[in-house]
Amino acid sequence: SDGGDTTEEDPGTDNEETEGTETDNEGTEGEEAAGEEKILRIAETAEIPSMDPILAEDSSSIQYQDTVYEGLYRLGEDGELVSGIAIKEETLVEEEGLKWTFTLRDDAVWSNGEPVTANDFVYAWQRAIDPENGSFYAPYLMNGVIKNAQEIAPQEEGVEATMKPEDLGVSAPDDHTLVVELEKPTPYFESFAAFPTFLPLNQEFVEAQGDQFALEVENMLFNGPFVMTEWAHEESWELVKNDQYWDKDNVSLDGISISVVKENSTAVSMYETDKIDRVGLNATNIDQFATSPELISIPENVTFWLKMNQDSANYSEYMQNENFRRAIAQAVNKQAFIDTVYGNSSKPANYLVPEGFVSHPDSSEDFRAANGDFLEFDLEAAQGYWEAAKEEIGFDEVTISFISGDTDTGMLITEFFQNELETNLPGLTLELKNVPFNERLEIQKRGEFELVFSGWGPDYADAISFIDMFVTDGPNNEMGYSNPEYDKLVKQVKGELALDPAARFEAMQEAERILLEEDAALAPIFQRERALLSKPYVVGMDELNPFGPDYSYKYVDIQK
Amino acid sequence: MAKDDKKLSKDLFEPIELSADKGEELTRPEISFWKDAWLRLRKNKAAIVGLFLLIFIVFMSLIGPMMNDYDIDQADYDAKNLTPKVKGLEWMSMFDGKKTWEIEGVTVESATEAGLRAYEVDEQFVEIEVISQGNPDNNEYAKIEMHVDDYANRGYDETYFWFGTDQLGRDLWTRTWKGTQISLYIGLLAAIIDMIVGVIYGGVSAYYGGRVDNYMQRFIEILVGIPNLVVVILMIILLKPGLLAITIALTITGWTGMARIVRGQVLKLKNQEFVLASRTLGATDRRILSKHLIPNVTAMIVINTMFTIPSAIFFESFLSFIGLGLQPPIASLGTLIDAAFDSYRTYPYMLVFPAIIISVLMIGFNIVADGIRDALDPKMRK
Amino acid sequence: MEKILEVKDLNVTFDTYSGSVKAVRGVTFDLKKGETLAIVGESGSGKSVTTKALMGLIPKPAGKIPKGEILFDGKDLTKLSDKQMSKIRGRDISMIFQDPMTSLNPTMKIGRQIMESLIKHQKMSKDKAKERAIELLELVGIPNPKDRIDQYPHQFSGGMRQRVVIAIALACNPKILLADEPTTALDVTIQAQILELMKDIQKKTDSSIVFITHDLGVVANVADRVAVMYAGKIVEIGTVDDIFYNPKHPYTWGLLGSMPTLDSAEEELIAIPGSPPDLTNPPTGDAFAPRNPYAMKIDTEMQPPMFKVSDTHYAATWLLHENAPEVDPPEAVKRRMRDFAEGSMEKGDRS
Amino acid sequence: MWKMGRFLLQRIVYMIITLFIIATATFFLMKLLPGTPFSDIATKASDAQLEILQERYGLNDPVPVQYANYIIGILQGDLGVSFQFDNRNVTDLIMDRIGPSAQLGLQAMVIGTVLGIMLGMVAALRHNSLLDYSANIAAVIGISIPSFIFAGLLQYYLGVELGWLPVAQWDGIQYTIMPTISLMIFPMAICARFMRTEMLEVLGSDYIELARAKGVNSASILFRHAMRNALIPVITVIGPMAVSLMTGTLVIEQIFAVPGLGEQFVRSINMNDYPMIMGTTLFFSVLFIGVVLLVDILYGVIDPRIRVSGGKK
Amino acid sequence: MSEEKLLEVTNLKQHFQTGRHSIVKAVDGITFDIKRGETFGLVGESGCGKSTTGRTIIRLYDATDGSVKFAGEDVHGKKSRSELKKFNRKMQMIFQDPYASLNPRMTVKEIISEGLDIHGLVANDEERTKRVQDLLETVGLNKEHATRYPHEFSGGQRQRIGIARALAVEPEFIIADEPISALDVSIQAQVVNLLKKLQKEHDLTYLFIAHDLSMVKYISDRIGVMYFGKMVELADSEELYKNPVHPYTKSLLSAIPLPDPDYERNRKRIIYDPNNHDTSEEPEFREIRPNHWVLCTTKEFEAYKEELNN
Ligand SMILES: Nc1ncnc2c1ncn2[C@@H]1O[C@H](COP(=O)(O)OP(=O)(O)OP(=O)(O)O)[C@@H](O)[C@H]1O
Ligand SMILES: Nc1ncnc2c1ncn2[C@@H]1O[C@H](COP(=O)(O)OP(=O)(O)OP(=O)(O)O)[C@@H](O)[C@H]1O
Ligand SMILES: [Mg+2]
Ligand SMILES: [Mg+2]
Repeated sequence: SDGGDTTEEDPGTDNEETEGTETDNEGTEGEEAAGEEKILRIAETAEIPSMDPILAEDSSSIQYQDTVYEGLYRLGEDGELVSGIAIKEETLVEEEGLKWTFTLRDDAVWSNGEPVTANDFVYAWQRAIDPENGSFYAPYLMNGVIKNAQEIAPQEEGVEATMKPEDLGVSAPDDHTLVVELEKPTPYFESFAAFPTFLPLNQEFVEAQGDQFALEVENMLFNGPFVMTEWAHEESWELVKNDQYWDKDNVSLDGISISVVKENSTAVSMYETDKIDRVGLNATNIDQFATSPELISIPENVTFWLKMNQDSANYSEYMQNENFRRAIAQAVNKQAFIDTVYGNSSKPANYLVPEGFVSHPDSSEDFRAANGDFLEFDLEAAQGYWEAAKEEIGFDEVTISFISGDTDTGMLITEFFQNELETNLPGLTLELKNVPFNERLEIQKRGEFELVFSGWGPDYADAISFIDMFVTDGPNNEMGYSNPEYDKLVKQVKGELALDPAARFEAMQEAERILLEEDAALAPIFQRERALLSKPYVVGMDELNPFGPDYSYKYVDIQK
Repeated sequence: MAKDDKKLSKDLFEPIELSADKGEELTRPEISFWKDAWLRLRKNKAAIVGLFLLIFIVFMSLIGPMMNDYDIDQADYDAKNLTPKVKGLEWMSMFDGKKTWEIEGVTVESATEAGLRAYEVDEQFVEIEVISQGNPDNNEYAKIEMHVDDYANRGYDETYFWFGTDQLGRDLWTRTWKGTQISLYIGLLAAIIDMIVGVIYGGVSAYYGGRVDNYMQRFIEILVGIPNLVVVILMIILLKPGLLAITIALTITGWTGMARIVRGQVLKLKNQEFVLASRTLGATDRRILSKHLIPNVTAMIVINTMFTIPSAIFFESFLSFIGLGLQPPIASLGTLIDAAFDSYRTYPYMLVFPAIIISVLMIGFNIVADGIRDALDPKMRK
Repeated sequence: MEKILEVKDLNVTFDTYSGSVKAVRGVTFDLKKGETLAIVGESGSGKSVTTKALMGLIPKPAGKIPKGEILFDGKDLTKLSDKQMSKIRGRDISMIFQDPMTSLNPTMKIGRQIMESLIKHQKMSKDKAKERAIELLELVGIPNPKDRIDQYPHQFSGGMRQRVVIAIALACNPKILLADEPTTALDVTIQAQILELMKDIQKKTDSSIVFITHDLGVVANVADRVAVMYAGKIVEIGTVDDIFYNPKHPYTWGLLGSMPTLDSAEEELIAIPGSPPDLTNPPTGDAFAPRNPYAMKIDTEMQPPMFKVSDTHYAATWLLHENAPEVDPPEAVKRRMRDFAEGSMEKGDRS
Repeated sequence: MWKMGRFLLQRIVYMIITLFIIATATFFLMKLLPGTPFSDIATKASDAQLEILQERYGLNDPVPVQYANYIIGILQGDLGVSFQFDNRNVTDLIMDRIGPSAQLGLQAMVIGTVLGIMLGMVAALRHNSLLDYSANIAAVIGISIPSFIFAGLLQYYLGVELGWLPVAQWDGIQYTIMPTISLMIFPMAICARFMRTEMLEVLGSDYIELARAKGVNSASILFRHAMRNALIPVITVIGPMAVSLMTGTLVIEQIFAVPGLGEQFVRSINMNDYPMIMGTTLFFSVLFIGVVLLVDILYGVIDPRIRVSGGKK
Repeated sequence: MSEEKLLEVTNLKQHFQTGRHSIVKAVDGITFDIKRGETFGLVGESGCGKSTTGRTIIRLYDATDGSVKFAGEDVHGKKSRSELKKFNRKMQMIFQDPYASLNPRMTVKEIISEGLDIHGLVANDEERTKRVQDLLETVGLNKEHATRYPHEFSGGQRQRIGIARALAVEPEFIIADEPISALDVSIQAQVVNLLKKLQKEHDLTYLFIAHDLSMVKYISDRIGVMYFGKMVELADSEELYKNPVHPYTKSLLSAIPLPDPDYERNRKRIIYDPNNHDTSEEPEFREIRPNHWVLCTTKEFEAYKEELNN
C-alpha cells in the first residue's frame, strides 16, 4: 500500500488494508493542443515508492511497473488476462494443475536491445523469494503456491529456511520456455503472471546496478509498452511510448506525463485550468461538479467496514455478544454515511466480497447474486438487538473506543459514526481516537481498540483474498473472530476444492454468509466508487481493472 | 499698557503670603492607579472600540450557543451544507439561505435538467439565470446559474441556520461560538504560558548574563532544533488528548520567541541606574527581575503576545488534527477553519465566519492591548 | 545693529491626553547681527520649544503655533512649508543640541553626518564635502580629523561628540546659530574650551547666536544680551550687565541667589521654593506668584505686562508698577551685586 | 579582525556541541515513536521478513549501538539512507528538495521583510493617521489568518478564475509568485508591527531631530538615519523565521505542489524514516544556529556600538 | 565631625576588561579616607573614574585590587547574606541621573519603601505608609506625592525621591554621585540645602561626587581631585581653592564660569597639558602641607613647594 501515507487520501487499491478514500488524484492526462502528440497527463498524490518489481507493494508502484515492464501476461482491455511476454494460448497446464509451462515470444526485447528470455523470469522470481532481498509480496503470494517457496522463505515464527532460492519451483528449459511447478493446484495462480512480483529482470543488468537498481531512470531496463525517460523524484515523471515494444502498434498514446500533487483542491484547479485531464473528487468539491458532463464514477473492488474487536481487553464481554455486534452493524445508515463523507455514488455494502469482482465459474453469476445482502441498515432491528444485548450483558451505558485516521476525512468519519451510533443506540458512547496511519496499524495489531474503520482491496482476482482474512488468528483478522466452521471452509477452499471451481466458489459464499449473517462479526459499510472528472477525449479509462494496476495504459487513447 | 495700570487700585499691591508648598500640591486629584488607568483607557477611543469588540465576542461565545436550539453535535443529514439564513435578513444574499450553482450543459435546457437532477431539487424552488447560451457547433457549453432555495427544497422552510450547516448538517452558529470559547481559552493559555515561562526564562537569561545566558540560549536552540512534530507525536502516546495535552504541547514549544524578545530588552535595561539603586539597597535578584526589569518590558511583551495568540489557536487545530487536541465533536475556530478550507470554493460561508471572528478577535485584542499598554504606562498619564 | 530675526508674540501649544500644554505663551524678542542672546530659565520654561519653533521643528501634529510670527529675511517662518523650511535649516539657521550622547546617529560615520548638509545645501561633491568636513573637525579642535571622520560616535568622548555637533551646525556658515544647552553635559574644562571655540567662530563669521542654558556662569561668559524665561514667557530681558548687575524680576533674583560663589561662607543657598506651574492650566495671574516671596494680590489676578527699565532692559513683574511697594532684592543677591561691582579686578587676579 | 575570528571559533564550538545534543535528543525521542519504518507494510510482511529488514537497517542492534553508529556516520559526513525511498541517500534527498523550499522562503522573506519594513515605517511616519490604522489592521489580519487561506484564495482567483498564474507546480519563476505571496504575509505583518514600534521610538530621538535641523529631507531621514537604528528587533525576529520558511512549510508546499523539504519532513515523521528525520533535523538546526550567529554578527554590522563579542554577554 | 575614620580606601584599583586585550583602568590606585560626619568631595573631568570609585566602594563592582574598609570592616571580603544586608543598610547611594535612577513603573511609595521591605524595617502597610510620608516630608515633598509616578516630578523632586530612598534604610554613609549635575541651578540649590540639612540632623557622612567645583567647594569639607583614574590632589576645601598646587586642579578651577559678566570678560583659562609633567620617576602622593596632598615626583614636589611659599 502506499508507503504509509494516511490512507484516506489514498486510492487504496491493492490488497492492503485501507480506509475510506476520499480522493484519488487520478491520472490526468492532458493532451497537447497541437494534436500530433498524444500525451496523457496525470496527477498522482505521491511519488512512486519503488520501481523494483519485487518491492512493488502499493497501487502506484504496481501501476507504473505494469506500464513500463511486461510479465508473462498482462491485463487486457476488459481487465481479462491476455498474452504478455508469454503467449497465453500456448500455456500448458499439466499434472492436475501443478505444472505450468509458458511459451515466451521471441520478439520481446529489453530497452538495451537484449531479448527477454525465460532465464530473466527464473532470475527475477528467485531474486524475489530470496529473503535477503526483502520482498514482502513474494512470500505472501508464492508461499504454499509455488513449489518450495515456503521452505526458502518461511513466514512462521521460529521456522528456519531449509532451502535456497535456487530451489524455487521455476526453471527455463530453453530461452523461450518457462516451467513453473506449484505446491498445490491454485486456480488464481494465473493472475500472478500479470503481477509485478513476477516480472522478469535482466540478471546481468540488475547485478551491475547493485543497490542502485531502479533508483533512477539510468538504473532501469524496460520491456513494457512505455519507457520512463525522466524521474524527478516526488515531483514528476515522464513515460514515453516504447519503440522496441513487441506490440507497439497497439499502443495509442505517445506518452504519459505524471506530476505529484498532494492537495486535491490543487489538482482540481489544475484540471480546471487544463493542466491535467483527470482528477479525483472528494465530498468537499464533488457538489460543485455534480452536473458536469465530465464527471464519471468508477466502481472499485474495495469494501469498507467496521471491525469489532472481540479480543478487546476491557470490553470483550460486550464485543463477544452477538446482539451487541448486530446492533452496531445494523444501526448505521450506510447511504447517509456515503452522502456525508464521500458524496459520490459509492454503494452501501451489505457484504464482504465486493459486487462485480468475481463471478461463478459456471453460471457467470456475480458473487453477490447468490449471497445477496446481510446486515442492512435497519434501525428498528438494531435497537431491538441493542436492548437484547443490554439485557444479556447487563449494562445501561457503555463507552468504547473508536479508531480512525487523522486526516480530514478520518475526522469526518469518526464524527459521523459517533453521531450515528450514539444517536441510534442509546447508552452508547464512543471515545474517539484519531491517530496517524502508522499508529493506527500498531494499535490494530496490538488489538487495543473496540471499533476500527478499515477496508480491503484484493491483490488477485479471487474472493479468497477477502475470505482468507478472517480465519482464526489470520494475520489480518485482528478482531479475535474465530469460527471453526468458517476456518474449515477456508481450508477446503485453499486445499481440496482447488480443482472444483464451482464448489470452491460456493464454499466461499457460504463462509461469507457465516461471517456476516450468522455471526455478525463485521459491520460492512460501503463499497467504494471513485468520482472523478475526466476530459471527454480520454478513452479507455472508465473502468478499473479488477486487481493489479488500476488502468492498462497500453490501451488508453486520446481522441480529440 | 500704561493706561490700564493707572486703574489698578493700590490694595492690589498688598503683599500676600503664598505658601511655597502650594506649587508642589497636586493639580490632579488623587485617584487610585486602576481607576486612573481605566480613565486613560476610556479616553482612548480606539481602545474602547477594541474592548467592545472583545467583550462582544466573549459575550457571544457564551450566549451564542444558547440563542438557538441546536447542539454542537446535533447532526441532521438532511440539513447538511445549508447556507446561512437569517430571519429578516433574507434580502441580503449572504443570509438568504440560497445556494448558487454554476452549471454547464450542451443546451440551457439540458443544463437545467442536469442541475435539477444532480442537486435533487424541485423546480419550484429554483431560479435559473442564463449566463451563456452556448454553441453546439463550436463545442461550447451553455452555462447557467441556478439559485436553489435549499431550505424550502428540503422542507426546512421555517428553519433558520444563521451561519448555515456543515457537512454533517450541524448548526454552524452553535459550533462557531462554542469553538470561539475554546479558542479564547487556548489564546489565554498561550498568553499565560508566554508570560510565565517565556518572560521568566528570557529575564533570567539576560539578567544573569555571561555563562548562564550562554547556556540558556543554547538550550533554546536545542529546543527549537528538535522537531516539534516528533515531540508532539510522542505525546499522543503518552497522553490522553484534551486540555492537558494541549497545555503541555504549548508549554514545551510556545515560549521561546517570547524568551528571546524579553532577553533582548532586559539586556538593555539591566544596567540602568534604577536597577543599580535597587541592588545597593540589597534587593535580591528575584526582586530586581520581578519588580524592576520585567515591568519595564511590557510593551514588547504585549506586541509579542499578539503573535503568540493566533499561532497558538492554529497550533491547537494542528494538534486536534493529529489527535492530540480536543476531541470531536468539539470544535475550535482553528479546526473549523481547517475543516472548512477544503470546501471553501463550494461552501465559502463555512470558512468566512470563523475567519472573521478570529480576525475581529485579534484586531480587538490588539487595539485593546495597545490601549492597555498605554494606560498602564504611567508615563502616558499627564 | 541690524536685526536679523524678529519673534513676535510667539505661542506654542501641544495637544496631549490631558489637554493642551501651553509651552510658549507670547514670546517676543529680536536678534541682531553678530550678537549672542542667552536664554535662561528653569527646566520646562519653554526655552527649547522656542528654539524649535525657530527651526520649524515643533513636532506635528501634537505641536501647534496658534499665534505669532517669526520674521527672518522678510519671511514669516511659521508660514513656510516643511520643504521650504528644510532649505533654511542647516544653511541659514542651524542648531546645536543639548545632549552630545544622543544627538549623533549611532549607526552613521561621523564624516557622513557632517557632509550631509554640505552636500544638500552647498551642492558640494562628495570629495569636496569630505575635505570640508575634515577642515571643520580641525576647526573644532579634534585631533587627527582624517582618521576620525571614518569613526562612529561611540568611539568619541562626550566632549568630542559635542564638538562634532558644533561642527555640523557650523558646516554651512549659518547666519543664526541656535545652541540649546550645548555644554550642560560637559565638565567645566571642556565647557570652557567649547565656549571659547564658539566665540571664536562667531567673531570670524559674524553670525548671531541664541544660547540656551541655565548656568548663569556660562551666560556671563558668552552673552551680549540675556532673556530670562519662566513658564513659557520672557519675564526679563536686557543686556548681560542689566541682568547681572541690576536684576528686576524676583525670579532672576532667585536664580542669581541660588548659585554658590567660590568664596561664599557657610550659609544656606537661596533656593527658589516650589516648582513651576502646570502649563496645561497656566494661572490667570503671574505664573511665578506662588513661588514669589514678594507676591502681591494682583499677582494672583493679572499677568504683569513688560515694564521698561531702560532702553535695553525690560521686566515683567508687578513690582515695577508705580503702585507697588519698594522691595529690595534678597540680601545674598544684593551682596553679590555689590561684590561684582567692586571686586571683579581682585578676583580676576586669582588665577 | 582576529577578535572576530576567535568569537566565531568559540561560537562554532558551541554550535557543534548544541548540534550534538540536538542529534542525540532527537535520536532517542525518535526511538520512542510508535511503530517501525515498516509498520505500514507489516500487514503483508511476516515477522521473519520484518526481522530481515530490521537487520538490514541495523534496527536490531541495541539502541546505544545504533546511536553510536549514527553519530559515527554523521562525523564521516554520512547521514545514512532513507527507509521510505529504498537506498536513496538522505543527503541527496535533502539537497533535491531544499532548492524550491529555500527559493520560496528566501523570496518570501526578502519581499515580506522589505514590504513589512516599508509599511511599518510609513505607519510610524504617519502615526495615528488613517494610514497607520489601516496598516495596523492589515498587519493584524495578516497575522490572524493562516497562510493556507491566502494560498487557497490566490490559487482560485489568480489561477483558476483569472488565469494569470499557473495554479501549481514548480516550473519557473511565475510558479513561485503565489506561494511566495502566501508565505510572505506573516513575516510582512510581523516586520510591520515591530518596525512601527521601534521606528516611533527612533523618530522621537535626538539624532533624528538633529538630522532634521540639518535640513535633511524626510526620505533621507527615514532611510539613511532612522531605518538602520530600528532594525535590531526586526532582525532578531526574522532570523529564525527565515530558517523555518526556508526549510519549507508543509501546507504551502502541498497546496502549490512544490517539491519542497517541509512536506518531505512531515512524511518522514509519519513513516518513521529515522535517517530522513535526523538528517532534516540536523540540517535545520545547522541553519537555525547559523542564522542566530549571523544575527548576532549583523547586530554589530547594523549598530557599530554592539561589538561582536558584546552581542552576548 | 569626629576624627574617626569611617571609610578607608587604600590603593583601590578598578580595571575593566573591554576586549580581550584592552583594559580600561577606570580607577588606578587611589587612597583616601573619610571621617565620620564629614563631606568628602570628589571632582574631576568626565570619565576620570569618579562614579567607578563610588560604585566600587558600595560593591556594585568587585575591586580589582586594593581595599575598602567601612567602619573597620573590609567591604570586599567574603560576606554572608545577612552581613551583606547589614552593609547595604549602612551605606547608600544617590545616583547621578534623576531620570534613569527611578523605575518609571513604580509609584514613589513603592520606590521609597523598597529598602524598608528588603530590610524588614516595617511590619505592616500602615507603618510603611507612615514611614514613607515621614521620609517625603524630610526631603521636602508632601505625602500626596506617594501615589505618583517619577515622571510626574521635576528633576529636583526626583532627586529628592532618590534621596528619600537612600535615607529610608537609615544609612550612616551616603555616596552622592553627581546628584545635582542634571538639575538646573535653582533646583540644585534646593537639593544641596537639603543634603546639608540632613547631614546635620542625621549625622551623615557623604562622599559627594561632582565635576562642578563651586558646588563641591560649597558643600565639602575636604576635596579630592581625580584625573584619569588617579587622585592628583587632596586637601581641605578652602585650602584647595585658595592654594591649588597640581596644574590640573588649577586648570579646573580656572574653568569654572562665574555669574559675573565683567569677570568672565577678563578671565584667563589655564590649560592643562599632562605632557608637561616630569617623567623621570613615578609620581607619588605627597603631603605638601599638613593635610594637603598632591601627586608629584620629587622634582615637582620641590617646585610646588616653592610656588606655595611665594
Ligand atoms: N512634544 C511635546 N509634547 C508635549 N509637551 C511638550 C512637548 N515638548 C515640550 N513640551 C512641554 O513644553 C514645556 C516646555 O518645554 P521645553 O523643552 O521648552 O523646556 P526647556 O525650557 O527647554 O527645559 P530644559 O531646561 O529642561 O531643557 C514643558 O512643560 C514640556 O513638558
Ligand atoms: N562597566 C564598565 N566597563 C568598561 N568600562 C567602564 C565601565 N564603567 C566605566 N567604564 C569606564 O571607566 C572610565 C571611568 O568611568 P566613570 O563612570 O567612573 O567616570 P566618571 O568620572 O563618573 O565620569 P562622569 O563625570 O561622566 O560621570 C570611563 O572611561 C568609562 O568608559
Ligand atoms: Mg530644553
Ligand atoms: Mg559618573
